[in-house]
Amino acid sequence: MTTQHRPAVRRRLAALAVVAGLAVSACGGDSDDDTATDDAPAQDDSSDDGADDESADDSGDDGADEPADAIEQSGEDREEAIDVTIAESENTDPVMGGTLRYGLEADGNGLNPTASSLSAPGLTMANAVFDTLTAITTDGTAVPYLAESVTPNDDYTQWTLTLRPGITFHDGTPLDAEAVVVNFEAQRAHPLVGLAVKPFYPESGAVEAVDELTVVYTLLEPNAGFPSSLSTQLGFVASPTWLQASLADGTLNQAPVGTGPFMFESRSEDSVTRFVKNPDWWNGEPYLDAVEFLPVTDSDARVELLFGGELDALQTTNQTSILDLTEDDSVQNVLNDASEESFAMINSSVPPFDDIRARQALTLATPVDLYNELIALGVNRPADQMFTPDNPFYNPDVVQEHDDVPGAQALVAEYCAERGGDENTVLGTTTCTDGRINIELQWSGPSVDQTRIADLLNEQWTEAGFNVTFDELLQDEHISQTAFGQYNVNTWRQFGAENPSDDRVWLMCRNIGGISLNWPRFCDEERDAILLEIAATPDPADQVELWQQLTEKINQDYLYIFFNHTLWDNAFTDNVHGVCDHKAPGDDSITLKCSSNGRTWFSAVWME
Amino acid sequence: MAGTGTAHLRGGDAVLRVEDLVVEFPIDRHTKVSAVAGISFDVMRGETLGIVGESGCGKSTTGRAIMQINQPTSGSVVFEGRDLTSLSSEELRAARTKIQMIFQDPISSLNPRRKVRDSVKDPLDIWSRGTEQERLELVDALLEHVGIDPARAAESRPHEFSGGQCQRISIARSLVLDPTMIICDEPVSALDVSVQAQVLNLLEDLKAEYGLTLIFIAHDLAVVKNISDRVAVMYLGKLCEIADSDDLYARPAHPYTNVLVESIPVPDPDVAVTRAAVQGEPPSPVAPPSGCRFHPRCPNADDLCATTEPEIRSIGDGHYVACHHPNVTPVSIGA
Amino acid sequence: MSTHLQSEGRVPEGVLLEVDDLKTHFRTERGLVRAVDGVSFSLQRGKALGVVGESGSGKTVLSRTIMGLLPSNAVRSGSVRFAGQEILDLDAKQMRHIWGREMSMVFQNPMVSLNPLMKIGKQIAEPLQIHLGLDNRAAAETAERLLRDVHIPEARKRLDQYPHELSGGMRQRVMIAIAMACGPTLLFADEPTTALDVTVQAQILELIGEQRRERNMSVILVTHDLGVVAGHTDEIAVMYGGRLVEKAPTRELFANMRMPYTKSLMRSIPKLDDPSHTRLLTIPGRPPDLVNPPRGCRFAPRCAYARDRCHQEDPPLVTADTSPDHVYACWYPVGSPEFEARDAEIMEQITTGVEVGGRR
Amino acid sequence: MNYWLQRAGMAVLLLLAVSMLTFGAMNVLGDPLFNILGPVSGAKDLEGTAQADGYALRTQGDIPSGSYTIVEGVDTLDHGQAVLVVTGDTLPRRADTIAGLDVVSATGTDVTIVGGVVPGQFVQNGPEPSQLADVEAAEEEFYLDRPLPVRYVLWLTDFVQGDMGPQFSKTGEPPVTDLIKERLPRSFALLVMAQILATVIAIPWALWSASKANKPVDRVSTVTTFLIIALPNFALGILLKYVFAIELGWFPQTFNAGDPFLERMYQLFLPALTIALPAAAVYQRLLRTDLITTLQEDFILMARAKGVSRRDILMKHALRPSLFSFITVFGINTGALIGGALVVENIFRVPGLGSAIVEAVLVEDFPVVLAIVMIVAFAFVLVNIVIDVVYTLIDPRVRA
Amino acid sequence: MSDLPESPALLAADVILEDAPSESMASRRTLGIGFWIAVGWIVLIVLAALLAPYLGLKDPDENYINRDLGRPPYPPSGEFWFGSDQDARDVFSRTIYGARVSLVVGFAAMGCGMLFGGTLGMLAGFLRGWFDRVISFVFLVLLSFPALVLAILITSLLDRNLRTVAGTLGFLSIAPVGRLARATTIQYSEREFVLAARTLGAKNGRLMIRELLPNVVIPMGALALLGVAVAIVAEGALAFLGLSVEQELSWGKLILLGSGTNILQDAPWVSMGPIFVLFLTVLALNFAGDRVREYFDVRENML
Repeated sequence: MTTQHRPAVRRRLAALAVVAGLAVSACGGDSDDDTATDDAPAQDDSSDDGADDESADDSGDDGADEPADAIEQSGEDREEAIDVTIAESENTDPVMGGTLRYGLEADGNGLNPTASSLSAPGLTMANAVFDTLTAITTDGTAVPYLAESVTPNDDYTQWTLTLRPGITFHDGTPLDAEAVVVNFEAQRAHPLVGLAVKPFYPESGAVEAVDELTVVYTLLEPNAGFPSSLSTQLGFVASPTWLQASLADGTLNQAPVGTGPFMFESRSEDSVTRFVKNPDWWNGEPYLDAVEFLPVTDSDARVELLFGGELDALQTTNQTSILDLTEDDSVQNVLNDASEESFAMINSSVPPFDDIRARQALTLATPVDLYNELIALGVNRPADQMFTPDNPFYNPDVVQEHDDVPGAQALVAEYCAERGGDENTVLGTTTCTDGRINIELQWSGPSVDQTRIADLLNEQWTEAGFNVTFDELLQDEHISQTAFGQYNVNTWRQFGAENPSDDRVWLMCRNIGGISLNWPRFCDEERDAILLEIAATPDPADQVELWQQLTEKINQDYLYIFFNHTLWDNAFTDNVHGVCDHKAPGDDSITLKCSSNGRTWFSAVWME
Repeated sequence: MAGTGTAHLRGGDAVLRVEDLVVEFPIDRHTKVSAVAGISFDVMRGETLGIVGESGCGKSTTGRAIMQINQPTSGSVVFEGRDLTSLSSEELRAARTKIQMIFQDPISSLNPRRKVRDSVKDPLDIWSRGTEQERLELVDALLEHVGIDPARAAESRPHEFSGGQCQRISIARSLVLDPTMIICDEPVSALDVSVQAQVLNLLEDLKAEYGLTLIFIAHDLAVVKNISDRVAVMYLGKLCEIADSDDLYARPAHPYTNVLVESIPVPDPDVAVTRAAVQGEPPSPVAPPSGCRFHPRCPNADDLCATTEPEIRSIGDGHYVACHHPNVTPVSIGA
Repeated sequence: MSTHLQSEGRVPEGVLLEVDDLKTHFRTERGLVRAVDGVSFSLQRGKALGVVGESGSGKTVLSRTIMGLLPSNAVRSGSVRFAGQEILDLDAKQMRHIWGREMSMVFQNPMVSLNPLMKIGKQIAEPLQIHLGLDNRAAAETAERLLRDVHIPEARKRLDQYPHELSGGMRQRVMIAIAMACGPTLLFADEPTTALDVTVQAQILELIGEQRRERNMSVILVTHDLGVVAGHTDEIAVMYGGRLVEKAPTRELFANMRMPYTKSLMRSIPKLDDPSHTRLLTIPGRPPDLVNPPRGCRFAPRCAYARDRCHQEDPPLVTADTSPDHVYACWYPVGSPEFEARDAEIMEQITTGVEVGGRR
Repeated sequence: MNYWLQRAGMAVLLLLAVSMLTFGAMNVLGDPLFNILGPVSGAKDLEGTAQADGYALRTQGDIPSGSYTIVEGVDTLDHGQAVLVVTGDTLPRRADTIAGLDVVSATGTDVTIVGGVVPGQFVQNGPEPSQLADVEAAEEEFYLDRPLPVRYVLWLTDFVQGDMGPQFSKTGEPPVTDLIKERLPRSFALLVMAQILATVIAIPWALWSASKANKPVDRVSTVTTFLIIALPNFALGILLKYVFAIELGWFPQTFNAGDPFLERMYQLFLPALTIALPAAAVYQRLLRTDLITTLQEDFILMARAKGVSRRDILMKHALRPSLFSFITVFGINTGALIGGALVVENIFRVPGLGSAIVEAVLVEDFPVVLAIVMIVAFAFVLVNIVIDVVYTLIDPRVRA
Repeated sequence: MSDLPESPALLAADVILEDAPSESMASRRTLGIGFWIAVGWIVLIVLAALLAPYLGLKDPDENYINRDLGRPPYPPSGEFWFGSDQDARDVFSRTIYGARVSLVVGFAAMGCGMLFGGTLGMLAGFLRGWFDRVISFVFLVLLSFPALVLAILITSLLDRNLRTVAGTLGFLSIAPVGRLARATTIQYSEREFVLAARTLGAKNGRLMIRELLPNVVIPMGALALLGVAVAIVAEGALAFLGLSVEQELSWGKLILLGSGTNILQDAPWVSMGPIFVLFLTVLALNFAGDRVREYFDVRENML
């Protein structure tokens, strides 16, 4: 119609589309590549980031929660150990100059932290151009980054954040309290991103600028771990000028303006995005002249390009690639499996899985060992819960049942006898036919590896008494169907926030709705209470007991059939240095984490 | 020349009477070719009318227009008292059984995928004549008659026969419905000379035997003369001359007929080869010359010929010509 | 080798072409097709030889064999001496110097014998450039002159036209112009008028005769039409089943036909002089299968005059008593008592119409 | 001239028909509103209650054939579970205009609807019908409130003005036009390269084969074409990738749009070859057959009789008249090659139109699908018109 | 007037006379051993697909992990004829089972195309006039979509089960089949034998069924064989894009599963097995179709 009001309409449409886009962010790197996604049941990594962050973490900044950090541990505790090369700086002096070419597993569909769904690739790119308000150190603590300080009130319901003075955005806009507020409100107003923000903040007065550099956050409930949430997507601060402009012109989402060590230069979707050095970066001049990001969806090809010298760095979760990369001496690998878990997820809101017997039957029927042998190639550590064994919150007593076909058959028979006539609204059939439960398995495709996983699961599920219908959907639709509860069981990947308390956004009753982030749509007030209590507990040591209760509950609810801990590999050629020399501003004794859910940082990187 | 006029039409027992037949084919939206531009003739019962002319003169189109294969643009085709152009398709279907047609390419006029005897029997099946047994007997008798072994015909397809044999089979097929008239469109021009004689003789014999009326269309004047009682000469869609065949060849009145006759190479070295009797080639029927269509090539032509189309008129003895300056003085009829 | 053949002296008067026991066989999966099976004759410079026969008689294969324009599955044997030079063993490369320059050919259908996508001028110029090495300009001028020679009006304009813009007769004239371009001494005209209307046919035959006389060229006119050869040749060779069955000077042949085949052929043609409804003589059956030709005389199975001997023994070519140049291959030729006796019966039958439709 | 006008008219007609068919199929078989607003599954999720204009809609039984009852008030709704029938905001008013819906009884606020599919169901989060604004915006943007023919005309008007609209999926960005601008050059380069390769391979091969017709080498080459043609392009692509990219490492395995032009062309070689080889085999067979037919024409014999050399006969006399079926098929084949490109882009991971349309089709992103289908159809029509022109250039007979 | 050859031998001579060597007569006159080998293969593969469950093959979905062989994929061996895939499933039995969908789709699609396309094409070619113009235009419209794009479009809008995939491909084959049927019909309906039958009083129905159909059916039959091959390939392409029948094996899907760079590098047999069988089947169909066409073409020419 009239072109005049078009932009507005588009914006709204865009907003709606992002609901589907939650998916995008949720599934992250999976995108269109078969091989890249091998291991990952629908990847969910990045949106966690986005979402986690927003879920306010009460558990206190100074709280010493120690989420498993990968680099050192991952090698040792793995059942089948992989050689791990630790990227560590030698004692040579950094050299200025050079362009780092970084192979991403996919391209993001936008680089606006308040609107785009940033998955591992998007977050990695964002790390170049934006800075977060806080950052996570190697021991898992959140420290101020763009912020000078973050301090709570007594009950952790209110946090006061002071910004570092004198910082400007690349477009010259000064970084002030108002900018932070604008960013927060943009996120909360966003139909997708807002989903993870809204439930934890009051409708008004959530964030207020007290003076030019001071912002006060007011939470609905105590969250002692709040600062860690400012280290991810929510913590990125974009130029308010640019945010304003991008509302009118959606294409600006592709040309981000932040405060980061590198400035946006050019971006061609699906080919290359280039950032150049910001010589006036507030935390010192970066070493590299430029960083280029190249999405190469085929993991093998990405590895080939790295070996061939076309790339200097890459990210992957593909087991074959990881095996290749770790075998090669000329490659430095930063490995981390503390982040996400791969699992099959069950929708408890639709029969038959509203009945725990059906869920348990499916869990019993699942060939977890075979999965880890064939699909994961033994590279990943098998998982029974969301924590790796080296995590202090790990509950050794939680052992997920699996590969018990007779047990499953018995439960199926029992269920069908009793509730076989209910309607499975996803399939539009009765829940049982001839004593077998009808279910639909959904995944994001087309993907060879996802298909293999489906075949593998189907084989034993069928044996155990399930009639499995396949539903392969494009990622966007897969996620939206999941968000709307239109699935029986799917393959998925999530959890693993730096502060596990941030993962509550996936678990709480309040996150169930038309669009649910609580994908299984399982509401348990008791569980919510535990989560709130964890958030209110500042000392991680005091949280252990609570976490163990929680993992136990999760295990007994049969909502997630855990396969393994996703292993991220960020690989660098041996002429790249300083990847893990990322220090807290103003205090070189504090080293920041250099790998989290596949993302790495660039300000300390230099090349020979 | 240009055969407008109907002076040459005879009354009496005409089996077929064609009047002012015009057949036009559209080339594109604006132009059309008049392949046949208003010709008239009649054929008496038991008579053989030969139609000769060079390629593109409209002789085949005339034959097809009589059969209503090519819909005439105007004019009438009165066969046994009924105007075929005005019949409904069902009436036409029935009427056509009385006229049959034989085509130039003997092999392509038989269905390559059907046994030859079945093709011959087909008309009987269509019209459900007699019992199956009677049909077969009739077909076999006819095949025998045209010199084809019925047993072989029963199990062979057209490609297993020679051209001459196929032409006989076609003839047999055209006879099964006991037609009054057969239109032969260049029936021998695809055949070798030795075979040509076989077919010509066969046609003569069958004509006598079945009391057929024939229209024989060909470009070979000698062949036409041999078989015809009366011959019509066509040029560019018009009728030039029509006369009894012996008379026509003995006294060609139209300059074009004369040219045709003189152009025929005679298999006798003692006959002096004259200079080519005419230069040039027939013009395109899309843009025919004005007046008499032959005038640009005619040795007798004058200004009149270029502007006025000649009427057909008699030069005596049933000999008619459409020419302002015929080689033989016309007799004046009536006045 | 060919170079000396085209040397300045050109071809001397006298015998231009000598063909001796020429055989052309085609290897096919049905077996060997003996398309030309032992043909011998000679041709004087400036003379016109008519080769007459029905389809499959080998007349076309004969002319192409002499010319050397055969497909790869053809096997030739015997001898073809052109201007005293054996040319049968020349390969295509060597023959190229002869083609167009010493011998050329006019084909049956002018509609398809000119390259539809090439301008007339270029097609005429091509042999001039190949053989005489003329440059474009000279070739164009010569081409124009050639077109005038074959009586094509507006010759210059025609050079820039494409074949489809010309009528059939014009095209055949162009073909003749191309064939004449390098002044060959031998012209093969393979059914040059079959595809043309009768009025145009006369013009073309006249043109070929005119060119022959002007250039003192030999012509081999291949046709099925006895009428065509009667007026335009010096000699006639009649072929049947791959063999030469009768050959004589034109006048002699028509006056004293010896071969019953020639005679029958003559009698089966309707003639203008005969009155309407004249009963035609028919030749029953069909031409012989060249893979398995009949024993004895190849015409015997169809010959109304054949006797036992004809089915057993192959008649040799013998010279007629009427003329030393008249040869024929028949045991019981026209004029022999055996022939005459049978002929009387046949004529009787024809006039009474007993024989209907020539059974097989 | 007249002819070209007619030709152009025909082309326009064809494009209209193609667009109508595609547009119609997508609007009738698919559900645009559903696809714009993305999130919702098919009819099955309508089970439950819905609220609109103060009415609530309760579904009964299987949706497509089931009945719905509009019940009064929103109080029957579960919190956060509301199901909004998008067109339902006007359902009571417009029920009779909704295709396939039959209002059986409407007493007071209680309306029972039997049969039909309710288009554009939308599950909404939270009790406030805030999405209604978006629905209306979408209806306006995509003219969904208009009848189908009007919608088509409006869409077409925008389209011919170069406005292909926003994408349905993702964030609506970039606009389809931008997406096309980004993807088209790659696919175009791929196809052009493939056709050039195919031609460059096919013509000399056919000439060589025809000149050796039925000799052993020709037979071998005929068998080769057979083998190539029998290998589907996805299989051929995999084979080529395996041999040349993986085993021999001569070519990269994937396309990288960031590289310089020449590099990209080099990366496109294998995909182009995958498309080109079967095409070349088809062209070769056609051309060889036509050449052999042409070589049997009298005018070739005539040329030989003139003394033209074998080589010149092939090149100057035989080739040009033999090109017609090749050229025709070259044009027709463009369509098939675009289909092939779709698969091949997938194997070699070239982000072109092929992958774009596969993705778009999967999420039913109609503006993108429509745009690509139209581009493809346009290309097809254009190529065939160009081929007509080439005809007239080659064949003077057509010019007349 | 041209001389008409009257005996096969003469014809041979005439054919030979034409300058360029023609196709070997031997290979054209008979269908040849190659044809029967091709037909044999097609029969074999059809039987194997039909009888797959009774052939004692390995379960195509079972993971036959064999610790002695190390980590799958296992190379071809006595145990795994075509090797195994990454999940230790037997590629050979998967290929045989995959034939079922591929063949059903191939034959069903072509059958559908022949039935509708053939009928429409024949009607259009026979009736001409406006009907022909409309049908021809519809064919043209359908043909100006790249077939695969259209297939994707339709399959995406419908459920992807065996019926819709076969139906879609069948729908797509209507236009090409119809065009050929129309062209052949026109070619034959201008032959004199059709005219002759018409003048003998045959009605349209009879003309179409008795005179035209037998002539049109033969080239169509040859086309049908080629068409089955095309449909099988098209299904493969759809499967390769993940758009064919869900949850069932087909050759395209098997090839897709073995086509990742990694698996291609480590275990080419996973894709090569199905590629090989698909290739042979398509080759056999193409070859048989081509032979049939050539065989009848020659007989046609002999008329």
